[in-house]
Amino acid sequence: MSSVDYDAFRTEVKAFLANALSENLKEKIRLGLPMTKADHEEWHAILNDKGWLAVNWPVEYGGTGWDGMQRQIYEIEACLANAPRVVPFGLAMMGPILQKFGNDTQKAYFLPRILNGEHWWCQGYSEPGAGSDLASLKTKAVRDGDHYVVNGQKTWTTLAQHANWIFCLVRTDPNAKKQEGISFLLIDMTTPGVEVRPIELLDGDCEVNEVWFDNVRVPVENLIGEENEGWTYAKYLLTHERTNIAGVGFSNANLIALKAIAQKEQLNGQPLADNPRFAARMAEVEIDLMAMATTNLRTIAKVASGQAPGVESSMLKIKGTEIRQEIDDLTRRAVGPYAVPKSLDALAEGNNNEQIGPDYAASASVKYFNNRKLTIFGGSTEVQRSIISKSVLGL
Amino acid sequence: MSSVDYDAFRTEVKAFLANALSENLKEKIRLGLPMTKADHEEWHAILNDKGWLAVNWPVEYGGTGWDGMQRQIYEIEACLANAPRVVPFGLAMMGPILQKFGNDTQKAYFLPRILNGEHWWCQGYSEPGAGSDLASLKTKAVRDGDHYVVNGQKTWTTLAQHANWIFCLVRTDPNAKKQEGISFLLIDMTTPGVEVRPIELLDGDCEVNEVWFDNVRVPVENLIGEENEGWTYAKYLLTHERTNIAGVGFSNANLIALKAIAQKEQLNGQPLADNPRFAARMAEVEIDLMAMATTNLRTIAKVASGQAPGVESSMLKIKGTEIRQEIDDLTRRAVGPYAVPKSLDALAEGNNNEQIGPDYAASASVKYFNNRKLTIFGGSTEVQRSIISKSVLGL
Amino acid sequence: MQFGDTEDRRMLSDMLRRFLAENYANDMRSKLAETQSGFSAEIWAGLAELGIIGALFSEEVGGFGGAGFDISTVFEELGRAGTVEPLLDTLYAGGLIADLGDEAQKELLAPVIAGEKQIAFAHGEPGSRYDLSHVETHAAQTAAGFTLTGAKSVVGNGAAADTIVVSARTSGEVRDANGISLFVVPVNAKGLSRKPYAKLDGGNAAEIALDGVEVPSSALLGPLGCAFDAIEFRAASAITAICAEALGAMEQAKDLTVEYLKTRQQFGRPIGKFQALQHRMVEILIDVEQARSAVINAADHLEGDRLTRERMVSAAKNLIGRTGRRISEECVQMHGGIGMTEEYALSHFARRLILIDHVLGDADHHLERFIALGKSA
Amino acid sequence: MQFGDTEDRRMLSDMLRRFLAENYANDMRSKLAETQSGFSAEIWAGLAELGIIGALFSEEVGGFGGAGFDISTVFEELGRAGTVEPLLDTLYAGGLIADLGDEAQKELLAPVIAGEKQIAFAHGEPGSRYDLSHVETHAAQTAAGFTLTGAKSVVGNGAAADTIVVSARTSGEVRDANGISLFVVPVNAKGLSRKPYAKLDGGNAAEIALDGVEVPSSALLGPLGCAFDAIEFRAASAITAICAEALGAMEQAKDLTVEYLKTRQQFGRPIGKFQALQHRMVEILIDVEQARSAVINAADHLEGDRLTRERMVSAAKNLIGRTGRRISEECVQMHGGIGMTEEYALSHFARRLILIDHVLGDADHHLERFIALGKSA
Repeated sequence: MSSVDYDAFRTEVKAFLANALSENLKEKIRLGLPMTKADHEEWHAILNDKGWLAVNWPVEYGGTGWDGMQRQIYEIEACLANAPRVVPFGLAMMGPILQKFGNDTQKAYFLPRILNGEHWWCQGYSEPGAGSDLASLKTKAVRDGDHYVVNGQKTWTTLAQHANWIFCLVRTDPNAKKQEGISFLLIDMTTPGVEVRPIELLDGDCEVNEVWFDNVRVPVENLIGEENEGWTYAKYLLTHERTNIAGVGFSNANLIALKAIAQKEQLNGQPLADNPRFAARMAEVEIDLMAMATTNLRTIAKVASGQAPGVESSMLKIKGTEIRQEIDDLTRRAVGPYAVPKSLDALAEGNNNEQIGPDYAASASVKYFNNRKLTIFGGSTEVQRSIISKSVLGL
Repeated sequence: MSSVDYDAFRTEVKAFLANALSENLKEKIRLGLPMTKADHEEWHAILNDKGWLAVNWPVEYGGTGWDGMQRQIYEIEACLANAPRVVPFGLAMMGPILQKFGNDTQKAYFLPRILNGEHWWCQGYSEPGAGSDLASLKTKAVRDGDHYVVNGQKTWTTLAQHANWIFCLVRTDPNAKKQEGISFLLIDMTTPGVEVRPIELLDGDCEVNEVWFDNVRVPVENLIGEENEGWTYAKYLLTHERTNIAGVGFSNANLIALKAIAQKEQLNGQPLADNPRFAARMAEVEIDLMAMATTNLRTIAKVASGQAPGVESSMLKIKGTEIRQEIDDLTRRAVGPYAVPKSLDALAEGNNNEQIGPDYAASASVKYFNNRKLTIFGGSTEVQRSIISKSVLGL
Repeated sequence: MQFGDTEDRRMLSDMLRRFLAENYANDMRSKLAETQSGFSAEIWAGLAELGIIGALFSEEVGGFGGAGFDISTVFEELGRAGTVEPLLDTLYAGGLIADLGDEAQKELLAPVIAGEKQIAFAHGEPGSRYDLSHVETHAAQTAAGFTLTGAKSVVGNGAAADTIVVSARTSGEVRDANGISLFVVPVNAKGLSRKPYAKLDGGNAAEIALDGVEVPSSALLGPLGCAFDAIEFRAASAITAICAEALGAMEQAKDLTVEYLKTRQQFGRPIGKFQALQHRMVEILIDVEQARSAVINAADHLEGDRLTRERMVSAAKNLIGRTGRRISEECVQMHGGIGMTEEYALSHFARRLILIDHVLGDADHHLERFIALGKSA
Repeated sequence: MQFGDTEDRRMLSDMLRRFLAENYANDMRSKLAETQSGFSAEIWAGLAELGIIGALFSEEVGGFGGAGFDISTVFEELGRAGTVEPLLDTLYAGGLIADLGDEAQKELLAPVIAGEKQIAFAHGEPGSRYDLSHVETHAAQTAAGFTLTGAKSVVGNGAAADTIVVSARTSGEVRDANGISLFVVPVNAKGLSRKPYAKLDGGNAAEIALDGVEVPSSALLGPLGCAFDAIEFRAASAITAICAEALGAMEQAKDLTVEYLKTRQQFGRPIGKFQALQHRMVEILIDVEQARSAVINAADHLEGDRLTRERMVSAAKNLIGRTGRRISEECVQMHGGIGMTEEYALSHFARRLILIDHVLGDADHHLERFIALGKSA
């Protein structure tokens, strides 16, 4: 790992980002405006051209082959530059699973299409009755000749409205207990019987969806690995080092943005940033973030030395989302009365309302509300605590 | 309740306290010095002469007959005047239980002796293996003629070193489950076989003890109520309105003392009280206390109107001890480096060491450490939470 | 030790609770959010008819209440039902007219109490944050009256109001308490323009530009340059009201969450059987009881001396801000994803509890104010 | 990304851990508390023999270490074992002599490193709280040297020290950074009197009165009036050390608590099976890992540029102060009564974690310092 010149790498990343990002994308991210499908696709294509789309894939599959430190540097710089996040479902989730558990045909077919954008993936794990508890997974797949017939419902499916493929956990053995009898199936969402229904969240945003399956016929070739072994593959992502679970890049960029807002907001004729209590809160979260960035690097170093992480992921998820939410909370508080207007609509494309209050205030509340999900989705804080309690503490 | 002139009552209380308290007692309480047995006895005798020792006993038994508001007023004024607390085991615990469940002989014999100080009571509930969990109570009492023979061990017995009587929960039916098969027994601690051993706590203080019973013969007349029904009587104190469970008087007086310390301590040439963050912490706890004082009065009003409290006691215990600990914590923090010396010893009677640092600093750490017990003893915060969860929330 | 709990108020509360339970459905709010006013005209008429608007005003101006506990009683129920109707703005603006108005101005209140007219108080400005004395908007005296120039921001009910009480400076520096005057201005006054919008938690507001708005001398509400005390007092009423509303919202959020914990199954049993969630739920319960006491303290002292009143009011707003956030976040977290969905009622209460902290001063503002008031005690 | 974890340091750490595990029993601490020095002469000699004191100093002055990670490695183990020996004071006072001393003064360090002599740094004063530049003690220049007058408070190891480094002002105002000088003073100097006492968490300290103490010119340590930078740097070393010690204490407190949760039975099962306690235990684990990273950050930058070093050091002391309190209180609470008893080891760690916040600046002090340093960045 020590052979890489990280300073030179950082310079290269900065230069690329300064060049590659359009004003439109940067401005949307800065203001917290919703990204369209075209926005995402534009950015993915730029990264793919540069060869930087798949930061955690090995070079042989078209990835960057970066080490952990490089990934952290890239992540921090990309967030600071207001680059859009890379949609993780194909790149950070489906890709690694295919690389680890897919057969050669699957790898050859799917991996390039993740990179070139032909396939947009979404994740079908959660169900209305089974959030953290996969034992009660109900969506079932019944073998019928060389197809599975899938019936059931997934929920909390992020960005399913843009996706044309979904990777699903489905029950193939109805008699098996707990996490057994579950298979990992790839489903073309253009197949008849697949329906996507949006869920409106408390921030007014529609990022998540329900996905319904009504007698959807899926070729058996789309099974990953062995039938009834799906949980093993899904679990791999939980213990395998996940890109960016700590969210150091987001927190770092958001904290810098918060500090700028606190300089602009006035309190009794002084910048809010000089209010001792507000300054103290910003400083405490900065101190927590400085420590967590090092915890993140320690974990990366551990993985690089060949040890499996595991529980570190859970700890970084808990602390990382806590820090992100704290920064979002302070940002909401910083904008004062301008947290109240539903003002993001006014700024959005194709809407010619004028802006209400300072532009940085527009997304403050919405982002705060939206990011309450950080401690719920992707394995809630409570679930992570139980994992750690069991595996590290032995309780 | 509305017939009482509370302002006049407050004036009377203030006048009495100003007169009755010796300089020695006031100074000891102010400095947080340990109270001797003689100190306690002195104060109890003064109160008993005035007829104000048993604040929550009815007049017929020699109590004040005060209503809840009067008790809160008295409590606040007594704490402000640096009066010692009344040792609760006889007056607040044994007394009410005797009045409710004792037979006439027991009442006639024991109640006057609580008031005149002949009997000093302590409480024998906890055991090494049974803190919050009385089902595993092991101290046993076996009937032998007109005596019970008691064997076992109690622990966390506060001020047992001064006591000559102990009220105990003992197992009389070894086959009964859970909280059944337990009896409520009064034991003369001068009986052969009773031994008291001090437990040193992390503040260096020796307030709590182990009490050992080795074939201790207790006359059957000393049984309260029915055999095997002891838990019913003990439980009564938990649901019955307890004096001072919210600790409004302590918190109020301690907060005022804290504010005075924060005025004296200097930070960068300014009083610590003017440091915005320290001032904010003091203000937040004051606000919490103002609300809790009203919650306390609401509970008192509810009881006065004939409703049983119950869960309110648990809520007041949780919040009240949290507030007291927060004030203790701020006081410790306020004194800065002078929290470190073991300086209370230097101030204690018969010790001619000079004082180290300002006198208000001497007890700050010790009090902080000692009062960690507030959320542990008398039904820990965790136990109270479980009680509330079950009884109010139905979870 | 009545804590304002009289027979009359119990009846008022029962009546209002019943009315809202019968007429206020959760899906109504999202429909209302699409309208210009953001609230329901039918509900408004119903509230007027029940005397709820009147309960906020004294008999002297045609109401039948107006005391601190009347206000807290009404708003607790509004909060419990999650209403988005502009009663807060009506209380705030209407209270100023009631306190300072001459006979002619007070007549404006009759149609307000009857539910026929809408009013608002335009006081906050782009740079004022939560400071009540920060007024840059300027009123220049003319032969015929005054000319108002300035900008007002996040004016609650500003989009729906027919009449707006506007604060403007007639003397002094930007953050002086002295020199602030009030004016009663019809929304169609020349030079007054509005940018209306919806609030994230329902109802409407507006940015208001005053570009040389000419008003007659009769528009002046109360004595020239001396409006601050009245504004402070009515802010205290409004804060008491919004704290009581928050209390109601907390109770509702708590009840929804307890219910959810009892019914939602995971790992083969209701999640309410998990001790970690039980203990957190108890903390919420304790927070709610603390909030209730804080509201009682504020309501109880609303008619008392200024210093005690303001300390109690700032104490309440601080405590409600802190506990409101905790309850909002914890209830959503304990629900999981469902707690974030628009169609489930909790999301409204969670949002409302957070945004209440952004109205009439947040927890930080009122803590600093409480400290400052303590020094002048 | 080595995080200071070299083969040599791993050996040092293993050796020290083994030595303390074999020689440091919990009941020893309460016996030591009765002695004048409050610590064990045997352990001290053992530490010297193992080279632990030497590990805190560079080779130049006769040690074999002295880098940030050497210090953190040693102190983490001291913290884990709950030692009360005065290594912190030795590092602080000895470091100043190493950095500023002339050849003659540096010779004082050999018997210190060999464990034969005790030193202390008398810097804090009754009014200084945590401010390093607050020095009222005055040094008047005389023909033969200097006359020191003033009072020093809570001088760690002040009761046991043979030699004391004393800070005194030779120019400037009370809280000026400029004008502070250091002097090496033997404890038997005329006019120096000590009030020795035990510390609540073990070891000794003293109040020191300087009543016209005459010292020769050769007592001056470093250049006249310019000691502040060296004090700040050595305070940074000492803070890194005490943070690492806190980390070790946290680990021990955590391990004791996990063990207790596994063995203590209540309601028919180990209390570690109760989810509410499990989840709180996990928060402790996360706090410990955050503390570990903060210590690494401080140690890693101890030899770096001043601004980054001081920011990292203040960040660490703040984070350690916050998490130390939480861990101390939570571990005691989860133990219940037993956690408060003197005979059970946890009580020592709980007390130490709290009182560490009162040494070399508490969490508040360092947070404000971190903010101020950020402005000058």
